[in-house]
Amino acid sequence: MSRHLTYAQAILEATDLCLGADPNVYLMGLGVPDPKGIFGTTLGLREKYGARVLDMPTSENGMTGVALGSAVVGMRPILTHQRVDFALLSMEQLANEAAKWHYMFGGIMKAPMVVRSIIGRGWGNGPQHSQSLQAWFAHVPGLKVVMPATPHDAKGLLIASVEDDNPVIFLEHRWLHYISGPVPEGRYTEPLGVARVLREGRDVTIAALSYMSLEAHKAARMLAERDIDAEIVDVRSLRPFDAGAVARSVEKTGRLIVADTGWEFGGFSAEIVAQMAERCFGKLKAPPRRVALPDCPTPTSAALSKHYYPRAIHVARAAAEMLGRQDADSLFAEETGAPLDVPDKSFTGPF
Amino acid sequence: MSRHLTYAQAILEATDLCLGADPNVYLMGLGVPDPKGIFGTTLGLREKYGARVLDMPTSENGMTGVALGSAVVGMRPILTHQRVDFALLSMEQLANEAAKWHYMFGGIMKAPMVVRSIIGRGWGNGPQHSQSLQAWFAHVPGLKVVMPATPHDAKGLLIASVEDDNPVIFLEHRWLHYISGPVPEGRYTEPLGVARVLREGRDVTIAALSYMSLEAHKAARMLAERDIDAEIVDVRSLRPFDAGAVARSVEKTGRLIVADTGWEFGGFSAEIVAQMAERCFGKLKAPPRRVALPDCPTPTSAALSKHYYPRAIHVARAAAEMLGRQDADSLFAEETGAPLDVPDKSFTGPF
Amino acid sequence: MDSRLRRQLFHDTLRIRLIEEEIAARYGEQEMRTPVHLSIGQEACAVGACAALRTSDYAFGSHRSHGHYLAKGGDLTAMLAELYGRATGCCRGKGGSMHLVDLKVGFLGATSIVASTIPIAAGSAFASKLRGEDRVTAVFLGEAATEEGVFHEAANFATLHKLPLVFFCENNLYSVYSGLEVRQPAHRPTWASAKGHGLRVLYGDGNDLEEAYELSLKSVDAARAGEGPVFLELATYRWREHCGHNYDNHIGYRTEAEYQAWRARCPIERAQQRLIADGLLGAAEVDEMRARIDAEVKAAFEAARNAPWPEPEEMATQVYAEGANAT
Amino acid sequence: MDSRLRRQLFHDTLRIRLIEEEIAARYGEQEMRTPVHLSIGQEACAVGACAALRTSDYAFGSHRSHGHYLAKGGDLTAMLAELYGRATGCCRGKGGSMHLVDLKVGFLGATSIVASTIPIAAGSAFASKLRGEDRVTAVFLGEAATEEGVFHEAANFATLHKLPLVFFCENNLYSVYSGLEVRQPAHRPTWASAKGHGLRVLYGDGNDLEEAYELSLKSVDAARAGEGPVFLELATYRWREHCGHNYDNHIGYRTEAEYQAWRARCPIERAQQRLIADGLLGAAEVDEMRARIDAEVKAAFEAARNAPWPEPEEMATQVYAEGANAT
Ligand SMILES: Cc1ncc(C[n+]2csc(CCOP(=O)(O)OP(=O)(O)O)c2C)c(N)n1
Ligand SMILES: Cc1ncc(C[n+]2csc(CCOP(=O)(O)OP(=O)(O)O)c2C)c(N)n1
Ligand SMILES: [Mg+2]
Ligand SMILES: [Mg+2]
Repeated sequence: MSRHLTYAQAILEATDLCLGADPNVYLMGLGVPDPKGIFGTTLGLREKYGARVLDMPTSENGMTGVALGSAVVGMRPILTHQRVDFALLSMEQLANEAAKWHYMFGGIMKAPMVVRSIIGRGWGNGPQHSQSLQAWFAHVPGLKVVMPATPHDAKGLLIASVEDDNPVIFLEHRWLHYISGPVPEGRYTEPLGVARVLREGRDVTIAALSYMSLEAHKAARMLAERDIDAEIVDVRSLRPFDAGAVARSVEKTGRLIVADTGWEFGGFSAEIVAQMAERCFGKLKAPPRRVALPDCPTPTSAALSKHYYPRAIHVARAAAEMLGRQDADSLFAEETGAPLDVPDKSFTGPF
Repeated sequence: MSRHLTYAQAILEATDLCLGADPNVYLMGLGVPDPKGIFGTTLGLREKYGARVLDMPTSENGMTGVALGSAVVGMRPILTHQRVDFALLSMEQLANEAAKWHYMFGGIMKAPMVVRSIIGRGWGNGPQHSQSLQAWFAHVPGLKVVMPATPHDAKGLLIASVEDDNPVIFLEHRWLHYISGPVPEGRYTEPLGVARVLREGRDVTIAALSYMSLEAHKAARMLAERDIDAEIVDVRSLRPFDAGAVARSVEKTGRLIVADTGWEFGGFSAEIVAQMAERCFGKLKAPPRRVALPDCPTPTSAALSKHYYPRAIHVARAAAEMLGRQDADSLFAEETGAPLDVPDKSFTGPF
Repeated sequence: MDSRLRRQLFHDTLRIRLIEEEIAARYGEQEMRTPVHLSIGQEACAVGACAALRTSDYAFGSHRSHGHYLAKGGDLTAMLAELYGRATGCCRGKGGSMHLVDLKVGFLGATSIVASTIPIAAGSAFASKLRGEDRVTAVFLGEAATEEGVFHEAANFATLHKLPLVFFCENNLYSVYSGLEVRQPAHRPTWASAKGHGLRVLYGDGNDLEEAYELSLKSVDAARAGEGPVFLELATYRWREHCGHNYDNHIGYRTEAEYQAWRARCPIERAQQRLIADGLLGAAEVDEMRARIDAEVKAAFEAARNAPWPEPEEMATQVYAEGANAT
Repeated sequence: MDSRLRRQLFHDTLRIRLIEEEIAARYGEQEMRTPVHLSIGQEACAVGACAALRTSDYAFGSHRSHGHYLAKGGDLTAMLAELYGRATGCCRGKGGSMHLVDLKVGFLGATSIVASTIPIAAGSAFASKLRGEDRVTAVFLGEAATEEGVFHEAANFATLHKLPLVFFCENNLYSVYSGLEVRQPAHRPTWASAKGHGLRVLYGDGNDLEEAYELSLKSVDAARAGEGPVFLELATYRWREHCGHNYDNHIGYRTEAEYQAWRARCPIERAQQRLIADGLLGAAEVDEMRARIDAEVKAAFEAARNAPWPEPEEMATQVYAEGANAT
């Protein structure tokens, strides 16, 4: 029987293995060695690795430069942000410098660094603590961008990211930290740039990012009860993007829904839809659809945010509509009861 | 006969009118009052308006906050960046603060400010001085984003931007500053959020952004010689995006090419293609195509950058291919002679 | 110092304490679904600062700004309704605990990104300067905010233009669970990095209400007189956890002894003892004050909790301002 | 000071001058299609700094770094080929004038965004510290770079960790056409904002070659000895336009008189006069030096201009590193 870990534990284990394997790896971020250890993902590492595991001043841009400069001379830093919103301070270093360091010096230097950023939702995190900005990073050549959805991939992709010779943006959805799943022991990697078919199906392709893969799974179960057979492609890597994997699925099903954690407008979902419209033109049986955030900032009040975030039911409805089910709206009754701003009942805020 | 101004003069005139009309308007940016006056767009204004026209420290993030704070208490700042690449330092203030200020305080405050940023190309500006990052801004609800292509629109859209009660990102392509065109005297505005059909045609829609509208025009002339009748929609405003105008054209022509100054991957061209794939699904006769930047940073050497930037010929070829012309490649011979890293012969660098 | 003022300052400090204690008491009910950063232990800084400001002066806050908002005169019920996510909240439920605003008293906003309001406050001070208004802008920050580059950019600009701006820096030794020693050089006080920009610098005991007030007054007066921006650093201490309502001395980032030492320097107890010693306050009067505040707080909580939720449509409204000037 | 060293410093400074004069002479041909920022007038700062550094020490530059690159020992032909956009350029034509690199001599890169290499240099110094290497990192910056927040973030971090880092700040009074008076507070020297962070600060005359060297040596030695980072500010002046090869005193942002006053303090003429006065150099020897440098420069230009262009395919290569470690 395979061993189960939470997503947070998988990240911790991957980091531990990387620190243990290579003295050039180090881990830095606000609160990294503190008692909460970045939602548990860095606990105990300071004790084990000393100076290579460190806290830092509240200086996101500067510290990104520090990570880059150390990478240029051979270190392999992992930098953490507790919210991707804070990383906006460091876009100059990330997009102008790190992303281009290899290219603009004619390939003679490299910038192997990982920037872990947490994206999130719920509990009134509001407009400045819950953005999901993968579209920005994915737009920049020179960066790699991954968004693992399972504990298995979190570990395999983090190790691959640390071992990669390029700057990698590693985005963790806050609600995934709690999820448990099988995680092999020891070192293994998942390749950057390869999507994963999470569920095979005939009728509709759901290309999902990060946490939306879980909602897509729930949606697929709802759809299965209504004889709709959904295929789920967990995109995993936005840059490089495995367009081939999504296209193979779309060519089979003829239908595409993209489920993203970020804003729909100008989001990564647009790139997926555009590429499939270009590549699978003759094979599409219905207009593609996106299930993503509406065009407004995150409202804080739970009374508003419960209408903000798309869930399984929205994915399922979109699929049913696409397949011409007349009563898609009523097919999937609104869930009731449980609050929608927490991943499960054990979550009691405040973060 | 109508009066002609350059794009740079049109911006200067619009700014002058805004400063003259409203004592709350002020203009600030590196080099604004210097002898070059931001490529001529701010010349003479310091002398005319004194303290409301000012230089600033090299502190892009802080000064964006200053602009915002002054806007919150009723000023209407215009902030300039000589390259949009420098604005990356200010993404926190722009995307977290300015974009959300109205929303996150429940609509009781507003942030009327204009951020002019120059995007560019040519003369070895290279990886960090020639990016075209409209996709980032367009992704953020709360911002407005415009990219005028003509002197007429530069003036009308700048006045509208200054008078708008929201943060507006105003992107000027460096090569447009030289272009002349008819510009009415006095105050007039062009509405934010409305595209403009620059040329009517039956066979293919070219939705173009900023400077690419000019290249699209050249392409349309080349195509006309080969009996292909292109319609050009100058998108002008990315946020709000006038999807209706593009869709009306695509429904007529059945074919879509998007010509963008930015990277293709994850770019605004993807949003246009995605929306048209969703809205005009049954009307599209061929897979949509994008003519935009390849997936790499800007190389500096003219020997490389001449292959980097798409031009009229690439738009024309894409259209001919889309219309099934067998020999699209040879239909449009490569232009020869003139260097491709300057807008015209009068340009002698170094900026 | 005027004895009526001394009593007023004491009252205002006590009031903030009691309000935040009530938030703490109720936070476990999970009805305020927004991350709260309580200022319990630090209230004297807010009260001293705001007593030195006029209502017409502007103020900007940070993630930990209940106290600043209240001290500036912000509406209590509107704040609590905001914490409860209601339509009557000061941000109509869109902002939450870290986004407080009350235009009537010049509290122009708090935000949740460390240091982000600092340049914004410099912008409002710059507007006042351009307009020739007799108005000071105050910005509240924690000591960690001085580690952000944008603080320095704002400090340089404010000094350059001699802006009427006061930086009220509450140094509570911690940023979340991180002590100063991992963030700022040893033996270099936080204020020194402000002084480097040519700012006028003052510092003192933020747990001494009257000292906090006197230093604040000096700072605000200097800024108002056109002498340029002032950086006032006040030493203080947060009693409860960084975010949330619990005590957390047991988790290991600070010692119980350190907490107890600061606890013994409670700004409210110290002020009360002094007022009593000076014969300006009696125990019965304090009880009466407390009772009046308790009643106000109870009523405000009641009103906030009974207020209506925002309508679902409101989620997508107010993304853009659509005023006379909107296009 | 050792007389061989004094002659060497003079030679190196003269060499940079002659190289940049030749760039200026040829820039109008429009074959170097990349914005150039000449350091003519400021060369002594670069030479003084790099003479104090070892080849194994690291250095990072800015937009104006021809001189820094050359002083650190960077390959001349590779730099010129880069300006000409050739495949043999130090960045294979991808970078241009503002992106110089020569790993063999520890010049790890210059970039075109003001202040951006400062935290990167702090990162390389941090790596040296983590690894226990005996290595100093130098970063070259203009005075305007201290207005960027990231300079302060790096300064704080470097002081906190006592990094072996030297900030070489060339204060040439201008940022493009903007004088100091619109960017930094009057009566507050640029170095003061560094001192605020607890950095050790030194300053002096950047047009005095020997002084520049002595101060650089003091700075580098202190950083190497583990005393922490040092900020060295050198007063100097750019002779030609900010970007490009022309003189531009007539356009109005500075006076001809100011220029002439600085011109009279030419670092090369001053050094030469002193060496001659001290009997360490003769006029004939200077001529000989010039002739040798001229020949070298001519040959390097020849080689650069005859070098092949990069192949079109190279546009899209090297976006990602594909080494042993690449996925
Ligand atoms: C730019 C940014 N980085 C990190 C955070 C996470 N964060 C929230 S509050 C806080 C502590 C700030 O400490 P300080 O400024 O001293 O204020 P205090 O909480 O002590 O009142 C941090 C790091 C943030 N909100 N914004
Ligand atoms: C972040 C950023 N803002 C603005 C610019 C435009 N710019 C290029 S060089 C320069 C002047 C910088 O002045 P200083 O640092 O004093 O160096 P100097 O040119 O005087 O050597 C400026 C503002 C830039 N490259 N990067
Ligand atoms: Mg603190
Ligand atoms: Mg300078």
